[in-house]
Parts: sequence; C-alpha cells; structure tokens
Amino acid sequence: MLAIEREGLMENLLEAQNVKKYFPIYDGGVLFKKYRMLKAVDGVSFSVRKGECFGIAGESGSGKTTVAKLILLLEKITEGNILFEGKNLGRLIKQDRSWYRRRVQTIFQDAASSLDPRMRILDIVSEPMEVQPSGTQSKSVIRHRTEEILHLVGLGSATLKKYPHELSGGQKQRVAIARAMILEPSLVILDEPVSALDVSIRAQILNLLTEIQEKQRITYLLIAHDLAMLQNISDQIAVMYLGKIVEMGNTEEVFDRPMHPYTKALFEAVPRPEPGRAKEVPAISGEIGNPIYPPSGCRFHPRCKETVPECRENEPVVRNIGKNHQVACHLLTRR
Amino acid sequence: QEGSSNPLIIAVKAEPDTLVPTDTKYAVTSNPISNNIFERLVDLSTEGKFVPGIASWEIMAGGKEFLFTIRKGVKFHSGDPLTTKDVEFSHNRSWEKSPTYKRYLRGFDRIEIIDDYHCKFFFKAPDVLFIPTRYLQIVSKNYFDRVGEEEFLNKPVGTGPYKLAAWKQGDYIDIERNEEYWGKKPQVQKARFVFTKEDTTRIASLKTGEAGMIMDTPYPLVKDVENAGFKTVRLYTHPPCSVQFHNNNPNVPWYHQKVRLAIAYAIDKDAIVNDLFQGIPAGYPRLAPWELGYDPELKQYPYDPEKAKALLKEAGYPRGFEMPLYYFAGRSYGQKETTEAVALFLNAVGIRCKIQGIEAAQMLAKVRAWHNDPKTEYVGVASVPMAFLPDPVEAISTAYLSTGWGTMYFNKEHLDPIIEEAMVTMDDTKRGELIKKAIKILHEDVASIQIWANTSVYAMKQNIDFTPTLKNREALMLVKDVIIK
Amino acid sequence: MRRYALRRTLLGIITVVIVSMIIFIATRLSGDVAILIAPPDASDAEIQEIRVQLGLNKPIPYQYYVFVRNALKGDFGRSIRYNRPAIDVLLDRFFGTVELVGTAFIVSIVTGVLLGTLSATRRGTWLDQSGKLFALLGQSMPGFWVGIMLILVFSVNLGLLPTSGRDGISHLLLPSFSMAWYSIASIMRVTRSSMMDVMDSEYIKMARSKGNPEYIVIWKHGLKNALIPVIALAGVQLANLLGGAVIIENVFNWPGLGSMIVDAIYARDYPLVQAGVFFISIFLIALNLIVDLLFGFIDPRITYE
Amino acid sequence: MAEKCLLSVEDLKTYFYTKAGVVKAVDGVSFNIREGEALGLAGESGSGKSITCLSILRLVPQPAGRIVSGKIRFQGEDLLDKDNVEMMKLRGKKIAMILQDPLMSLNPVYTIGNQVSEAFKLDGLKGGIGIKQKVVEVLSRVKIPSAERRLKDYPFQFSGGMRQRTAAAIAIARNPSLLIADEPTTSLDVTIQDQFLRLLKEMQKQNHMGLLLITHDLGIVAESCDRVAIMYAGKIVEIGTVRRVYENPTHPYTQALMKALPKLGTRSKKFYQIIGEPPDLSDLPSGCSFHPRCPKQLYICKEKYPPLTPIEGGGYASCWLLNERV
Amino acid sequence: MNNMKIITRNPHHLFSVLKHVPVIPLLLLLPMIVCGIFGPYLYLHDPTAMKLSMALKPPAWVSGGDWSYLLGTDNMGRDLLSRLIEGARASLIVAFFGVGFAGIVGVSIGMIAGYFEGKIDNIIMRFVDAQMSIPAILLIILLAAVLGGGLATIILSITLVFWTQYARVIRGETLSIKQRDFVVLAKVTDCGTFRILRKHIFPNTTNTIMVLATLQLGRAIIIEASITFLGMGIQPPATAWGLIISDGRIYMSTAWWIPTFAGMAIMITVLGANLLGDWLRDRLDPKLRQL
Ligand SMILES: Nc1ncnc2c1ncn2[C@@H]1O[C@H](COP(=O)(O)OP(=O)(O)OP(=O)(O)O)[C@@H](O)[C@H]1O
Ligand SMILES: Nc1ncnc2c1ncn2[C@@H]1O[C@H](COP(=O)(O)OP(=O)(O)OP(=O)(O)O)[C@@H](O)[C@H]1O
Ligand SMILES: [Mg+2]
Ligand SMILES: [Mg+2]
Repeated sequence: MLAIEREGLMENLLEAQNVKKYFPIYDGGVLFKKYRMLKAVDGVSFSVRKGECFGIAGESGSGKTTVAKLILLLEKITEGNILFEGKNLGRLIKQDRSWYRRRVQTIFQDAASSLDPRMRILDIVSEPMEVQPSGTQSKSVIRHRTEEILHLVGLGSATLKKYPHELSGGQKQRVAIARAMILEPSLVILDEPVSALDVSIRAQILNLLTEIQEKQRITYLLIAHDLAMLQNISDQIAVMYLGKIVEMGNTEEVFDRPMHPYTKALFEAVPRPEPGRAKEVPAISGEIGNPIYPPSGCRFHPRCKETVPECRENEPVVRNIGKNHQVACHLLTRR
Repeated sequence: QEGSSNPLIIAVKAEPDTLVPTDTKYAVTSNPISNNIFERLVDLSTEGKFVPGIASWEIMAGGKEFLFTIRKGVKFHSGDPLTTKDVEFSHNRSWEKSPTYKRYLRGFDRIEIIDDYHCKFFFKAPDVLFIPTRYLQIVSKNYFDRVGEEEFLNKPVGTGPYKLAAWKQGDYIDIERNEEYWGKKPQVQKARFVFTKEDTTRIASLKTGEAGMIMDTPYPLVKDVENAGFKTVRLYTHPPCSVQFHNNNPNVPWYHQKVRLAIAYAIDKDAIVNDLFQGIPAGYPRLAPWELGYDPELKQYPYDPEKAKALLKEAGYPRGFEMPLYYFAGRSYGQKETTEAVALFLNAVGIRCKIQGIEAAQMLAKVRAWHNDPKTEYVGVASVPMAFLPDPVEAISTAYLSTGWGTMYFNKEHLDPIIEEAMVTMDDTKRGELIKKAIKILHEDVASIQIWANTSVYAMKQNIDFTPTLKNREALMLVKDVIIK
Repeated sequence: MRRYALRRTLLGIITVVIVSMIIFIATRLSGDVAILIAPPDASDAEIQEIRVQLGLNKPIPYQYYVFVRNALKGDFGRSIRYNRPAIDVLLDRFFGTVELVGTAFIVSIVTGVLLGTLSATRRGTWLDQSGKLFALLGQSMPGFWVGIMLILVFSVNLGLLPTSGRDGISHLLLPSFSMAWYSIASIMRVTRSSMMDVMDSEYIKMARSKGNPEYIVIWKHGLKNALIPVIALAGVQLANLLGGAVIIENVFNWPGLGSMIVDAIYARDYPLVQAGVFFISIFLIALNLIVDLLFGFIDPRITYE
Repeated sequence: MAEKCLLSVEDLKTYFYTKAGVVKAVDGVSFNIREGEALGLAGESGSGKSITCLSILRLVPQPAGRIVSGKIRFQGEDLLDKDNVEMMKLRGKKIAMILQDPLMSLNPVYTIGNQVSEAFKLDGLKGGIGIKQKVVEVLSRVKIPSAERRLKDYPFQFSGGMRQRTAAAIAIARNPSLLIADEPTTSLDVTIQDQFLRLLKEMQKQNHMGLLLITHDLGIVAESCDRVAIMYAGKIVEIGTVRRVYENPTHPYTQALMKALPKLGTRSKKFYQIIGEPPDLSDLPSGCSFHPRCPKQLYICKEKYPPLTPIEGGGYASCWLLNERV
Repeated sequence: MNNMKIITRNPHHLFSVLKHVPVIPLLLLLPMIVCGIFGPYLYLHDPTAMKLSMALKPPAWVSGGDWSYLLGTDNMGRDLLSRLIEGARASLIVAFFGVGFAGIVGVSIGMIAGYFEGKIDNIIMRFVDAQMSIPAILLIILLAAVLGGGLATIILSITLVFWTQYARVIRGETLSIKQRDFVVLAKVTDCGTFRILRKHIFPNTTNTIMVLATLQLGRAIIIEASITFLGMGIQPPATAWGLIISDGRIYMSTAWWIPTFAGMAIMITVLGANLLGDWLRDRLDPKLRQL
C-alpha cells in the first residue's frame, strides 16, 4: 500500500524488457540431434520497484520459475534485457556478477532440498558470507552475523550445530530465509515459499517474510499459485499464461476488476472456504497448452469462453487500462 | 582279449597346439598324443637303445653321412605308402617350421634321395646328435599334395599304430587303432585324451572313474591316489630342477665359487625331495645312471648348514647377503614350492632371498636381455634342459657352452673345448669320458645346484597295465604299450 | 522406439571400437611372442625374423589398421599357437562358453528373480531369511573354491555328478551352478529390494484398492516395475559370468573361450587373445544392446525422448 | 437425512510399530458416512488422514502397521472381521479409492487401456471388444478427449489432469458405493482442480456414492462436502456440517485454522498464526495433543484427553472448554 | 506432504549412523582387520618358518594334530594359522588400496562427467561402457600379463577395473544432486564450481561411496583370489588367501584344511564386508538398496 502512494518517488529496481527464454528440446536425429524450441518465456516485460512485493501468478508450466531463473542468472536469456539498478544483466562482467549475486537472493519452495543435508546450519547460513571475494571476514565475525540473522528468523543459537534433517519443515524454511537474508540483499525472489508447508506453519513464515521486508526494506518477487496469499501480500501482480503476461497491475486493482478472461477464470476456480457459495458454470475448460507448439494468436484462445475471430489470428498487445493496470486481450479493444 | 569298444580315457594336462609333428611349437604337449599317430625315423627300445622302426640306418664317413633304408610296405593312414619323398618332405617342413629342429641339425648340409627307399643325410661335421635326438618325424607328402595345407593340419595322418579319429577343440582327442599297422597290433582299440589342466580335477576324474588313466599326477597326491586304490607308475624324465646362477657379473657374491658352494651345502635337497615331494622325484646329482657319461662317484653336496656358514665367512660374507631368487611362474607343479623351500634354507644361513615369480613370456625376455649384460643379478630356480634328450651333449652344449642359450654359466677356458670336442666325437666311450669331464667341472665349480629331477607319475585303474620305460622319454604316452585286463 | 534402437546401436558400435583399441594395445604391451616361440638360443636376427613373419615389426597403429581391415572381413588373423585361423579356434570353443554361461545366466535370472520376489513379498518369514542367507553366502565365496568344493562333495565323495568335460546336462550342473551362485545372489538381492520399493509405491496401493488378487498385484503390477533395475544388473552379471567362466572352465575342464583366452595370454598368442576378448566383448555389447531395447519394452518412458 | 448409514468407523486405532517407537497414526477415530453423502477429512500433514482411509480398505502398510482396535462397519458388516479374499472382492467393487499423486498412482509400465480394463476383468468379463467399449465409455465419462485413440498410451503420455481423471475412471468403473479420495487434487493446478472436483461431485451424484474426501485445503471441503471432520494428531477434534464448522468453529484448533487461512478478497500483510509445530505421533504431548499450541489451554488440558462433546448446531468437538461450558 | 516420505528420504549422516554398531559384520571383519594390521604380533610361528618334517599336520583337534599348530600346517610345514593371519594383510591391502584408488579415480571422474555433462561426459561414459564390456577378470589377466604379477599389479588392475562402477554410480548421483535446490542456491550465492563439487556434491555422495566401497571390498578380495588362483596374481614369498588356496588346492583330499580354512577366511571376510555394506546402505540411504 505504501508503495502505491509513493509511486512517483520510487525507482525501478528491476526491469524486464521483452524477455524470452527458449529451451532446445531434443527432437530426433541419431547422429546429429535435431531440436525444437520450447518457449518457456516468450516476451515478458515488467518492472519491479524498490521495496515493493511483486507477485507472479499462473498455472504450472506458465514460465514463472523460468523468469526467476533468468533473473538469478541460472539460465541465459534468449532475447530481451533484464536491468537491475539500470545495469543490463546480459552484460555483467565478472566483478559485477558477484556484486549482483550479493544483491539478489532467492528462497525456493522445498526447504528440505534447498539445504545441503551434509552441512550444519551454521555453514549453510554463513556460506554466502564465506564465498565473498572482498576480504574474507574472520570466523568470529561470520559466526556472530549468523547468530544474529538466525535470531531474526526466530531460531536460537542451538540450531547452529544442527543438521537440516534435525529440523522441522518450518524451521528449515526459516533457515533458508536466514541464508537468503544474511548479505542484506536488495531483491529476494520467493518461488512458492510456503506451498510445501502445512497450513498452520504457512502463516508463521509469511509473517516472518513481511516482517523482514518491512525492517530491511527489501524488494520481493513472489511467485505463487495461491491467489489468496498473493492478494494479501503483493503490491503488484502479474498473471502469466504460457510464457506470457496476460494481465498485470496493482494487486487491488487486478483483483477487484480482473479484465482478462483467464484471470477471471483463475479467480473463479480457487476454492474458497465459504460454504454454500454458489459457483458458476465451470470456470475454465481444457488444460494449459504445450509450450513447444503454442496456440496461434492469443495463447489462451482454445480455453477461452469469449473468443472472437481475432483471437485465433493475432497476438493481443498489452494495453494500459487505468493508471496501473495492463491487459493483453482482444476483447478490450473491441469494447 | 581284444580291447573293449569303450575308449580308454587318458587325462592329460594340456591340449597340443597341433598334432603334426613337423609343425609343433610345444612338443611337450603334442608328443603324448602325436607319437601314437606319427613315427620317427629312429625308434627306441625299452632300454633306451636306438633301434630300427620304419627305417634302419647306417652311419658313414665318421658321422658325417647317414644312410636310411625305409621299411617297405609301411602305409600312412591315408593309404599313401611311405617313401623317401616323405622323409625329404618332412625334413624340409620341419626345417622351415621348427626353429628347434633347425638348431638340432646345426651341421646339416643336404639330403640326397637315392631311390624310394633309400636316402642319405649329409653333415658338414660329424653329428653325434642326429640319431639320438630322433627329432625327425615323418608326415606324408602325397597326402599334403592331395589335400592341401588346411586339411593336412586338421586331419593329420601318420604311419603310427593309431590314427586320429576326432579332435574336439579344448575337450578331447580320439584316436583309434590303425588296423593296417606294420608292426605289432596294439591291444587297445580306442583311446581318448582329455585335457584337464586343473590338477585337482584331473585326479578327481580318475577317482570318479571318468578317466582310466591320468598323466602328471602331482607328487603330493601320489600317495592319495594309491590309497584310493589306483595304480601308479613313474617315468624318470629329466629336466632337473636346479638353482642356477648368472656368473657374468663379478660384483655379486655368487660370482665366487665359495659362495655357490656354500649355497649348495645350505640346501637340504633330500628334505625337499622326501618331505616336500614325498620322495617321488629322483634326486640325481647330475646325470641319470643310464646316461652316457654317468659318474657313480659324483655325489650331491650334502646338507651342512654349518659348513655353508663357514664357507660364507671365508668368502667374506659372515653376515650373509641379499639375493634375488627368480622362478618361472606358471602352472607346472613344483617350481614354486622348490623356490620357497630353497629360500627358507638359504635364509637360515643368512642369505636373504627375494623371491620373484615371473611369468614365462616375461622371464624369457629378461633372460635374453641378461645374456650378455655384466650387471645382471640373477639367481633362479629353473629347469635347464639337462639330459632331457638321449645324449647329454645336447643339454650341456645348449646350457653351458658360452654361445649357448640365455646361459648363466660361462667357462670359456676349460669347459668350452671339452664340450666342443664331445660334439664331434662319434665314439660313445670317448664321448662318455668327455661328458664325465665336463660334468665334473660343472659340479666342482657349482655351476648349478641340482635339486630334483622331473618324474612323471601315471596313475591308472587297477585293470590297466602300462609301464613307462626309457622309450617313453619324449613320447611320454604310447597307447600301444597299454594292456587292459 | 526405432530411433532409440538406432541410437543405442550407434553407441554400441562406438563401444566396440574403443574395446578393440583397448584390447589391441594391451596385447601388444603384454610381451613379445617371438621370444616365447623362438628356441632359447635363437639369435636376435632369428627373433626379428619371427616378428616379421607375424607382422609384429610394423608400428602399432599400422598393425591396428591391418587388424581392423581384416576383422571387418571376418578375418582375425591366424592363431600363432594353433596355426589355424583364430576365428576357427574360437568358434570351436565359443559354443561351449555359450552353453555354460547361457545356462548359468538363465538359471541366475530365473532363480534370482523368483527367490527375490518371494523373499520380498514374504518379508521376515523363514523363506525370506534363508533366501537372504543363500544370497549372502553366494556373494562371499570365490567361484573357483565353490567349484573345487562341489567336485569334492558331489563327484568324489558322493559320486553323483561328473567332474569335468562337456557332455550333456550332468556335466553342466556343477560348473554352471558354481558360476551362477554369485549372480543368483546379486539378482536376488536386487530383485528383493527393488520389489520392496515397488510394493511400497502408490500404484501398488492403487492396484490393491482396485480389488486385484495378490498374485496379480505382485506378478503383474509389481514385478514388471521391479525388473527395471534387475535388467540393468543383468548386463553386469553377464559380464561377471563371462569373467567367471575364465576360471570355472579351468576348474571343470570345460572347453570354452575363457580357458582358451587364458592359455592364449600365457602363450602371447595375440591374434587369438584379440579375437577371443573381442568376441566376448561384442557378445556382451550385443546382449547389452538387447537389454537396452528390452528396457524400452518394459519401461515405455525410456524410448520416449 | 433419512439416508442409511453407509460406513461407520468406531474408535479406530491404527499404530505403526517402528524401531523408534509406536506411532499412533490413527488413535481412536470415529465417524460415519451416509449413502450419497460427502464427508471431508481435513487436517495437517501427518495427522493420520491417509492411514485412516487405508485402514478402511485394510491396506495399512505391512508389516509395521496394524489396526489395533475399533470397528469399521460397511453396509452393516464389520470389515475387520472379513478375511483377505472377502476384502479383495470388496475393494474396487464396493469401496474404491483415488490417491493423491496422479503420476504415481498409475502403473507406469502398463497402458491406460490395460489398467482401466483390469477393473472390468475383475468383474468376470473376458477380454475383447466388450471390455474395450466399456473402457472407452468410462474414460469418456471422466471427459478424456478421444478416449478410444488413447487407450494404447502410457500414463506418462497423459497430462496430470488426465491421469487423475483416469484414476477416477478406474475408481468409478464398477460403480462402488463408497469412494475414498485421498488428496486427489494436491498436485493439480487450480483450474484443473476445479474441473476435477466438479467431475467428482457429478459422479457422486450420478452413482449416489458416499464420498470420503481427504484434503488439507479447507476451501475444497467447503465446496465439495456436506460434512467435515478435522483431524489433529491421529484424532478427530471436531466434526459437523460444513456450514456449522466454518461459520461457527468450536475447537480452538479449528478456529485457528479458519483464521490462519489467507482469504481472497482481503488484504492484510499480517496473518493469524498458530504457534509451535505439529506434534510427533510417536511422542505425543500428554492430555490434549493440541494443548501446547492452544491459546486457550486449561490445566486439565495437560492431563486428560477431552471427550467428544456434542455441539449445538450439530456435530461434535473434543475440547475441555466445551465441557466446562456444559 | 507425506511425513513418512520425508523421513525415509532424509539421508542419514555418516557420523550419526556410525554411532550405532553393526555387531555381526564387525564380529566377522574385526578379527581379519586386526590380523591384517597386527599380524606380526599375533602369530605363534613365523609364517615363513618351514619345517619340512612337520609338513601337512592336521588341525589340532584331528588325530595326529598338534596343539601348537592350531589349524595344522601346510605342505612346507608352515603353521597354517600364522599364514592365514599373514595372508589377511595381502588380501586387505589389495582390497583397501584397490578399492580406495578406484574410488578416488572413479569418484572424481564420475563427478566431473555428471557435473559438466556434454562432451566430456559422453567421452568418459563411452570409455566406461567399453571397459565394462570386457569382463573384469579377463581385463585383469591381460593387465597382469602386461605388468607382471604381484601385489602392486593387482592393486593397479583392481583400480583400473573398479573405477568404472564408481564413475557410473557417482555420475548418476551427481546428475541428480546437481538438480537439487541447494546446489542451485550455491550457484546463486556465487560459489565457484570447485567449491560446489567439493562442498556440496562430494559430501552428498559419501554415503553412496561408502556403501559401494564396502560392497566392492568383498569383490576385490574375490577377484584377487581368483587371479592368484590362475597363477597371475600374488607370488610368494608374499602370502595371500588366494595363494594358499591356489597352492593348497591339490591337497583338497589329503590335507583338506589348507584350502578349506583359506576359503573360509575369504568367505568370512567377504561376508563381513558385504554385511557391513548392507548395513550401511540400509542405514544411510535405503534408496541405495539397488547397488
Ligand atoms: N531446463 C529446462 N529445459 C527444458 N524445458 C524447461 C526447462 N525448465 C523449464 N522448462 C519448461 O518451461 C516451461 C515453464 O517452466 P517453469 O518451471 O518456468 O514453469 P512454472 O510456471 O514455474 O511452473 P510451476 O508452477 O509448476 O513451478 C515448462 O513447460 C517447463 O517444462
Ligand atoms: N509405514 C509407516 N511406518 C511408520 N509410520 C508411518 C507409516 N506410514 C505413516 N506413518 C505415520 O503415520 C502418521 C499418519 O500418516 P498419514 O499418511 O495418515 O498422514 P496424512 O494425514 O495423510 O498426511 P498427509 O497430509 O501428509 O498425507 C504420520 O505421522 C506418519 O509418520
Ligand atoms: Mg515453478
Ligand atoms: Mg496422506
């Protein structure tokens, strides 16, 4: 909420400009392999402002994680640019790279697998500090800082000597958070940070995350399936479908007035703990398409209930509707 | 009684490379079988005397010419008659195929065919070995011309008392009686040689009755086989297992005769023969009693460790020394055991042995490389071809002539002239004296230390009679001499 | 599937090429056959002559080229020892090995899978326990020792079975079992554990909840899945059995490739060693190829790339 | 509510005897399902939901797991009295089950057609055209597009949603009277989940099946079930009609769950959080298992487990607070 | 979501597992290891001291036996028990060093192949394939022919033959570990490749390595015995169990104790190693059951 009021003042921390990521997929050939392109992310633009929480929603396979990986430099961008504090990630030199890596951290869905089972919590959390090229800190400094950060995420010093399998799921996720936060990054990418956790633990972790964000003015890029959670936490939201953003904008705005048929259907499909709520006719039929052979025109059209002939032919362009709300749908131009 | 139609099964240790005697590279494995099929120009009597078989001969020109008269009416299994053409052909083929043959006939000059039944071998110098080595075995030229190389090799035909019936590679060879044999008809109709490398299995196959007879019974099992109710007979072949020295290198302790003598005293040869090998192998000091040049006076150096130590002290090694002890690692029983025993006896007098078992192919290469290398340090337990062949001259010349094989011992001054003289002395008594002299030098100089002489032990069922005699020396197994009761 | 098969075949061919190189180089490095067959006092010139005769005086790459060129025509050279075409000597022995190893292999797979499955589905019973013991013993004893012991017990003491040779089933029993025991054990253990994993899986729950009788659950739904690692192991076991044959053939005097190769190595009979080892490898590679294809058959996911 | 009782579970206890101790996975669970009714069983991970339904089918993982006591009456007969063969005949025919993971619940090495037809073969049908038709029909019922062409496909060639629908097809193939669905949609996307739940509802209506739907998503329960049971640490802490439980949760745990749930349509960065962690089933806290996390705990909570107490508005809950009020 | 699964998937830590004691495997193995290490202090007789007059004495409890030669004597009158103790050393040296070196080579190569994939991986795996399609024993015999027999040769051959299995297994492990989130996270925190291999991938393969190594110990001992049996392995004066069997096998029917006890020594050791391997595998990671 804060973010919106100060909108004018805030600069973009991260900016994606028409980013594409194609994966070559083996498609026959014995001696010389043949490939086809899997278009995991296909022209995505958005910008994340400092201090806000930018949410990305979308079905499985829509390319959310791929976007995160591109930002984390875990995959090479096929086309387009990602700018971080104005610097193009595609052209970072070596020093820049480690500077960048200090600024950007991530937390994954499955805490169990994001902690090295063979390392003690102390080593796990302090590893980012240890690999810093700029002047290695002394052991005691590192340890001190580790204890501090563990305290921040609500774990006592007793955990330092433990191994991950001695911790519960919630504690593991706290450790993952501590590790991500130890270098005080400016951007943290959260890829489904709580979906592996039990309902009763989720709230604890989410509260912790927001608390840290407020304290340290960190920017979040939050990827999630859980729309209710996104609505509550994120300031901006982008809805992805088959490698493209179909709708994006201020969270309240998008949730209050979803414009894209897919967004609407998605909201409709979420089961709500409200007994007796009358559900409409099936929100959406069919399944997400194949990113190797995406549907022509608007990628959503085979499942869309409101198709017009154009949908099959042309890709809709992103349009601004309202102050902070963009949609890519042919219906809008029609109206 | 005629032999039954069930074949006599004889388990031997190894499969021959080929049965064609002119072509074989591994005579030891071929002989037991091929000598039943092929015959030599010169035959042997049970006493080891050279007697006419398919041919008789006459020595002329003081041992430079040999006239052979072929027995008439002898036929190959293929039906081709035996003529001097075959002799010539066999000679030529052996000459071409067998380096060993070529070496035995060192002084060979030419062969002359007089007619179908007479031919003459010419030598440049008197050759005392030509008759005794009996190396020439006769294959059929006609047959070769008719069937060509492959079949000649695959279905060999000879003049012997048995013909080849079947050869299952890796498994067995069947022979059956040659009903048209020129000589005495053997009793056994069919025999099968099976190749059983593994000693234990070979023994087991006798015990279970699968085999009627086995060759190469390992010494330690002779008693066992006898206890199990089987008959054993022995054939004293040589080559003796002995400790040998490379005495080309003046810097090693064993260059000195005293040290070698000490070693000779330090080894309890009788214990090795009697306790390790249960008294089976013979412990001849050098030559066997039946051999030309045998010296009854010559005695083994007795086991006397105290004397050995004293000698070592005298030689300047009161605290002993370190010494390599090589042996041919392979699968022939006894070498390794002897080596270990020798090492243990020597350790007791302070000579610390470093045993090294080296596989034949590598060992031969080493020996070859060492031949003229004055830095060589070699002491080994090995079987030198000593009196393996009917005339000791052959063995002495190959082993101890300074131009001989990878030789370890040289005595150009004293020994070489004697050996060279013996090689051209056709007269047996004179040659015998020369051999005696040479052996004495070898013995006194401790050129090598004889430990035991190879003995083949045949084990068989009680109803089988087979007595190996001196005529089995190369043949090892002649089925025609077997009687089944 | 076709494409998968093609790819596997191609990989197989590459493997064959590498194998041929390894064997070729190893034989050349193993020593000089000329020295071995020359008489002990042969001169260097005579030895060189033998080398020339055998074509061993040429540089190794050239020798390899000749070997490959001839091998492609089916000519593996002449055995130095037997003076026959190596391929002939080999073929005489090949079927002996096939018979022995084949029997042992089939016995191991059938017994191993059967025992493993039974033991996995009857966890903790006496059958399971004794099966485990049987497997452990099999994996702890050298085959040759087992062989010798078996001869002692079954041939010499009990007089039930022949000691040696190749002549019908009775001759096959002891050697094939001494070889197979180890493999039975391995296969049984893998089947057992793989079966145990499979039996814990969701689709087995599903199969049971459908109302399938237990035998369908085990032998249809369980086994086919459990076989996947077993098949992978089968190739390894086959290699083990072929290696074991080298020793067992010696112990039981079985006319096969294994004992032939050992003798040939002792005699430095290069062409025969090469042909023998190469043949065994090709045999193995071919069988592994079949195993790979079988994989595709059993596990459809594999062929679908 | 005049419907007959289809399944009644009484004081079911299923324990695992492990090296680490006895795991009381299901520890005295009672509930019943009427014909055509859908009961939701919700609760945290590890609270014993799956083991409860496996116990009903008598498929508790062997050899560690054992049904220790209780009664499972299905259509009037106690399943625990039946022998294995009788149980086998019941499974799939009378009680069917859909499992959580669609990828894992279909056998990867058999074709879809093969696996679906198995159900019919068990009914004594011999192979051939007849079976094929039935298979195609049941697959079309669960809305597998062009089912006939896909019979020869393997599970991995199906998408997650299709696989799950295939599993459903197998479950309903023999028209069972009770369908147990153990978290059938956890691995599906919301849109696909929505489709599947609708399908499930539809099938239930058509066949007049009883449905035991296990999930930890309270949203799903609200939309698909008539009644709901909340499980905590092997016990049912509250049971009642969906409307009652959601609008008026009684047990502190239920209350906390309801509050902790992020809801659509609200916006607050602070969520209500339940302190602590779920207990270890082999080492439960004394008394009420929830007491260490309970914001309203009493002395007695630490000592004795509260009995199930009827609540006005229907259903039961087990909490000392209720007893005090009474 | 299933607790159960998380528990079993959780790989145990080597040290925490080693706190428990595998009684039976250790009972079998410990005596052998003690013999291997402290051999010279244990035996009653010098294993090389022969007394030909004492040859082939049966074990003490058999008539004709002598209590100072508990297990009897061999054909040279050496104490069999002392020789078995002495033989333990060779067998264990071969096994430990062979398997150890093979492990070092195989694990490094396997990690490299698995981590970098692509061309390197392809080349390495082709070599592994090729080598695995030559039966191990044949390859070792060939190598023995090249290098000559003896302890060092056997160790080297076992290394050369055994590394492939490590390479294959570890490559597979690396491929899957590499996908795990903690490796990805390490990249995100700017860890270098070497650090990732050393700190993250290697420690996570140690369980597999340990299990594989213990299981291979047994195989190494058996292979050593087999090669020695063929006459290409260990040569006297060194003593090894395989050699005792090999030399003693002709006494099978007359002095059964020689090959029998030596065979049993092998059996017990291999059994112990296998049991230890099984135990470790069950403890460390049930997933490895298929090794
Ligand atoms: N390394 C890769 N190689 C090939 N294809 C990939 C790769 N990574 C992702 N993909 C494909 O790209 C598409 C997008 O994947 P991505 O993981 O970004 O989806 P997602 O939105 O994060 O899905 P989820 O919600 O399931 O995590 C998918 O179709 C996926 O199969
Ligand atoms: N085979 C087993 N051996 C030992 N304990 C087991 C076994 N299976 C399940 N458990 C234990 O039983 C308890 C209940 O498990 P159950 O699978 O019923 O939980 P659940 O409520 O279905 O959880 P989830 O939501 O994760 O599926 C868990 O604590 C689990 O650890
Ligand atoms: Mg994702
Ligand atoms: Mg569950």
